[in-house]
Amino acid sequence: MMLAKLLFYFFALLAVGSAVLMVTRRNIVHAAVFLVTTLLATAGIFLQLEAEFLFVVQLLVYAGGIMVLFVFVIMLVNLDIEMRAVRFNKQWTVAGALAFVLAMQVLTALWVGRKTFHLPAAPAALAERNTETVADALFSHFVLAFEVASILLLVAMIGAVVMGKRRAE
Amino acid sequence: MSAGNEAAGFGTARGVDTTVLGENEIILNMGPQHPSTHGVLRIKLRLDGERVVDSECIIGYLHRGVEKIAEHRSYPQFAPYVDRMDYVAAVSNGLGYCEAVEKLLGAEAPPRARVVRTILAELQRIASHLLWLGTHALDIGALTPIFYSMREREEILKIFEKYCGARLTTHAFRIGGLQYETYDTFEYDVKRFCEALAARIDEYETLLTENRIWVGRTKGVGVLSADDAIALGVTGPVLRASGVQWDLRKAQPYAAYEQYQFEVPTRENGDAYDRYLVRIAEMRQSRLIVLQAVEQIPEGPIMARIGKVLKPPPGEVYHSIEGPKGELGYYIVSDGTIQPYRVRVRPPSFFNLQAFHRMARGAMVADVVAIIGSIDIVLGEVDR
Amino acid sequence: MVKRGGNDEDPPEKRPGDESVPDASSGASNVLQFPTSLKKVEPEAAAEAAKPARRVPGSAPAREAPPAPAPFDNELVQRLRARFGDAIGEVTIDRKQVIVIVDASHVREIALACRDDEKFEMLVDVTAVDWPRRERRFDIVWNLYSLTKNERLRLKAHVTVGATVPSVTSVWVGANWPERECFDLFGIVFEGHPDLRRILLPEEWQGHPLRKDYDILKQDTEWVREHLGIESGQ
Amino acid sequence: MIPVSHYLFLSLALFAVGVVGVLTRRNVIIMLMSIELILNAVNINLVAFSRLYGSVDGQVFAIFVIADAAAEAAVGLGIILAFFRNRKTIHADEMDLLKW
Amino acid sequence: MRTLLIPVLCAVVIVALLPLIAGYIVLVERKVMAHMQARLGPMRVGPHGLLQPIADALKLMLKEDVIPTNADRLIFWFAPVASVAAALVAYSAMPIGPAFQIADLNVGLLFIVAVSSLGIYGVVLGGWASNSHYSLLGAMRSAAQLVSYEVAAGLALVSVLLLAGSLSMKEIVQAQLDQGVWFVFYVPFGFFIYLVASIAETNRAPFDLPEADSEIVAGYMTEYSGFRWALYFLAEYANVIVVAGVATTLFFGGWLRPLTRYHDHFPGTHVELLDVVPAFAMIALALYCFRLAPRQPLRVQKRVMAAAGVKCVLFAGILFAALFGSDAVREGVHGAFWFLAKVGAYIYCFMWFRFTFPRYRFDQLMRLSWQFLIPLGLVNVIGVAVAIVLRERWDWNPFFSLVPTTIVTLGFAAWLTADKLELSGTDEDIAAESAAVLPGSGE
Repeated sequence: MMLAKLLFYFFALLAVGSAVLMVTRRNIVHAAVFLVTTLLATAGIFLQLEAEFLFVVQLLVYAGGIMVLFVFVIMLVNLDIEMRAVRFNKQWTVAGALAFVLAMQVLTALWVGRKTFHLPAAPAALAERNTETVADALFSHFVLAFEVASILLLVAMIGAVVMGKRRAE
Repeated sequence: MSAGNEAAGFGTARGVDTTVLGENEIILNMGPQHPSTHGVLRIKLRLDGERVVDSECIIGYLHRGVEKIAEHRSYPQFAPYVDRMDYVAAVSNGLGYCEAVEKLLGAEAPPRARVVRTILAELQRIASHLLWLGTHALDIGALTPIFYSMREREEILKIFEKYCGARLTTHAFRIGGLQYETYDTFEYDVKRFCEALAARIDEYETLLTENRIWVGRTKGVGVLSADDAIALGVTGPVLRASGVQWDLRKAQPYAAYEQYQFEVPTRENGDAYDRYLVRIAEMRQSRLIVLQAVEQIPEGPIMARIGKVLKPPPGEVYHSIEGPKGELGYYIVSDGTIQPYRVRVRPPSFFNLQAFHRMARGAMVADVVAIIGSIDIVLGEVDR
Repeated sequence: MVKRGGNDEDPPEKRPGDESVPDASSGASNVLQFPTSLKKVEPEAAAEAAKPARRVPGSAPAREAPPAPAPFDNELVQRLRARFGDAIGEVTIDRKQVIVIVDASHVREIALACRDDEKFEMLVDVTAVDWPRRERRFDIVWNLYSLTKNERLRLKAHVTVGATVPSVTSVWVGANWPERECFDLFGIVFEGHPDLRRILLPEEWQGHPLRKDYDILKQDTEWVREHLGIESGQ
Repeated sequence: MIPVSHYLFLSLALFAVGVVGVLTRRNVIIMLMSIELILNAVNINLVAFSRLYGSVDGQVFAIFVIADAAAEAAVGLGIILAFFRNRKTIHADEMDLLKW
Repeated sequence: MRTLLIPVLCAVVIVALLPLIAGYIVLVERKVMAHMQARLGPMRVGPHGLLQPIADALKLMLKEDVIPTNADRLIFWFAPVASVAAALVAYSAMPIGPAFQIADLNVGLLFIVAVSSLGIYGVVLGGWASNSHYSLLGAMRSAAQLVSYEVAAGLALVSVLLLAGSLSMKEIVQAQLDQGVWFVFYVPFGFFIYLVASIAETNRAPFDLPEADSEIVAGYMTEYSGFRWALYFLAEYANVIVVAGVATTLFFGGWLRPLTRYHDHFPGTHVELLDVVPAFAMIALALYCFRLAPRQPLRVQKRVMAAAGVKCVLFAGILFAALFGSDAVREGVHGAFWFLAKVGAYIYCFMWFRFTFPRYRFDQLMRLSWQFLIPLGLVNVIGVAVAIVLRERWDWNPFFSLVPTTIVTLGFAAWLTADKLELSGTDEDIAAESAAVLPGSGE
């Protein structure tokens, strides 16, 4: 189990570290690369949690799809201006303070309850046939939500096409 | 002809405006070192994504001042220089120059010389078209045809080599005729080559003519209407692909062309695909001409009596031939001395390349390559 | 006119606008269907018969009088004279090629008339010749070709240094590059040209190489030093 | 065995970083990416709890969240592109018109 | 820790051998290309150029490492590494025979697809970091192309997943063994779509637009040289092997030999006739090498050629000996042989296409994917699903149920090609597009 722990802390550090870098980088492409790293590290954590299917979905959809879209758009917009502009907006102190307070609150809550949750050994069915279990849940219990999600995606796609389309004067 | 009225709407090639760029627009410099600009052409493209909004050809990287050099050489001395202009069709260049000077002198090459000139010039046309075919296909991404066409071109170059000792810049002709008699197996070599060629051209056509991708890449690409072509001074296969049936070999025959039966292939659409078909058909016609010519090469001398020192009487002459790329003209002014007073070369590629701007409007980057390939330019000739 | 060997028998060059021989192609209205050799050779059947006799194998045709420019007149010339008067100067024929001297300032109108009325649809070439000893130093040469009539015509104008010549780019778009080349190599300024810049030489180059007083000693060594980083050999 | 709280700490850290990014950066694309980060932090929670309770529902929800993130990214980037075309900027504080 | 030993060993072997294998695939490609083009190809380094890949690798490593002045150094460095890493990680779920597999993931196929889709970062970021317009154009082309063709490839894979009922690579092969037929015969259209999409995804001709040398010089690789360039090259060939491996596993029965169900034992043994074929093929290859060896001009070359022959004999010996080992050994060794042979055949097809076809234009490429392959893929998936329902519900013979759906798909494809897939676009299209782009062209 040593290995599992090691993996978790490695991925956790990687995720947080690159998340911080992502928020602070001036260059958007660097930021995007660090976000991809965060996402990959998260995928690793999913794998470590034995959510294999989600791991692959994270890789395929998040890292392989959404972030490619981001990178693509970043290349379309002009970066030169951005490199010279001010990185943070004016309310960064306020925002920082707010975030800090929020974090402290949750941290306290977590600290208080740190002993309550312990991960049990995974149920055999979940670990062995993760894909099938997820699929069963998705297509039986959550089938309505699933369909709604598909319609959401369709609408988003149409919206994106309309937005991205060149205005024909 | 309404070219004049259209001329205004042409958007005559100005320099590409690089200062004000629209959304998503970039300026792309293609060349002067680029795999498919056939030498040292530089094209400044203003792109909207992959689409060409504006283009400008920047030439002159190979300018050697050939016309200036001519003014300091005697007439025969200048002859080798013309080979260096369209260096893939040196024989045609030499033919045009020799005939122009002969015209200036009022002399004429004997019939045997003229027939041999015709044979070599037509072989050179085939060689030039073969080279064009290979490189054009390579530009469009077909890797294989160039090796086949080079194989056939090699045969032609071997014939040149046997005839005059040089393969590329041949200097095969002399003013007034030929320096060399044909070698012993000349007829046999030429005939054997021509007989093999028909099947070989079929082979290229199997690879390309009906290939879906090839048709997709060339059909409707770089369209040039007949009116535009004429107004732009475009000549040769590019003009004929636009539907103008005009070939100097028929219109104003020179060398021995009036003796031979051949057709002038034309197409109507004026796109890259039609230019391809026209050149392929031209190779077949050239093969027929060579076969007719080599069948009966007249006996007789190969040099006219023009004297050792050439001093054309003062005056001027314009003589043009149908080079592989179009009308190749020489405008020579004599002041009665042994050196030409002025030699102006009318290079076909120069004028054909001018039409690029017209063809490239609204094309995509990949089409630019197909269009350059289909014009068939040689920068040595454009820049001189 | 000088009679010579058969190769120069091609009819078009020797009779621009010559109506005495009915040209089969002159009636053709469709430019695109250019009459090919069969039609053209037809009026020449008689001349064709005489050809072999003149082409004696084994000997070059005896040189007659050396070719030289001679005055020339025909209907085309008369029409042009009638329309443009003094703007049309001397008309000569040299080696069966007609040369019309025109006034440089009227060249655009003449070109337009040549293109539209006389059917010289194609501008083959624009070039210049430098005669430094003459007062009007440059000859500007326009080589025209008629697809309809299969004839060539050469317009020529004498201009002084510094004089501007109207550009014919509005008549033939194809005049763009050759005019730029003339500007580049001779320094002739074409008025009304959309984009008169150097074309073959670098933008910053000094001097115009095809002028007779320009030679290798006068080349722009400054430019060579600056851009190529080498000392010119001269 | 790693306590679940560790996953929650991790999730919290990512969430906080994401919030800071959204609130402080001027660049709209980075703001959008920070939102992705926040959603990602939520996913970690969901999966960790799914593991804790031995139920797959959390993972299913994570999948929905990912689908949602995809939709959001598509529309968001579409808006950014359209905005960039019109205003030549991707800074949030310069988005001061509701209509253009 | 023992459980980790074999996977780690396999991983090390793959990482160590892959550059060599990629190098030799390049050599084979050059040789095949040369012979298709009436020439010889590499002949100088070693007999028939056998040592050429090693010379090339040495040369690339010793070349100067050039980084453009205004390049983004971090990303310029990172991009090729990302490319190779993505390609190599994909091998971890690839079963090379029943015995050699690093990890039999329950979502193996999805994993391979997901990881190889990450390789796009290497291309896009490399193109962006080079700070060159050619590179950027190549990167954009690549991103758009990969995203488009991933959809088509995914649809092709779905048709197989429906038949196999699993995402595990091993189980997919097992399904083909159980059903007694390679899936390529069940879903020929799925295979066709995957073939086209896989060529496009690996950026090979006729879809090599991201690196189209005649248009954008070398695309995203324009500014790369030396070792970094070699990494891109390695990634490209590693990806080719990955897609070939996926196609083999999904459509050609993976490590199964042809006619798996046909048993014809030699009298008295459990050795089957077809199992002897690999060994004999190797011996034939060895004999060919030995025949060529004395004809080599130099003594060194003679020896290298003879060594190649000896190596083939060695392989033959292993293959033959494996016949008499335990079942696991026999299946492991022979499975690996068949798997690699099928992968090789698939890669050969790639080469063949490359030398035959011209290159697509970008809009044509997109049109092919979105207007032809994806609709076809959808119809194909529906067809397969219907066939499976027929089979499961009404107990139809699988072939009878799949033949009509294939015919329907064929009809749909014909309809698509007839009027939808106009590669060059109609005149109105072009006019409209030009009018949208060109200022003042519509006066």
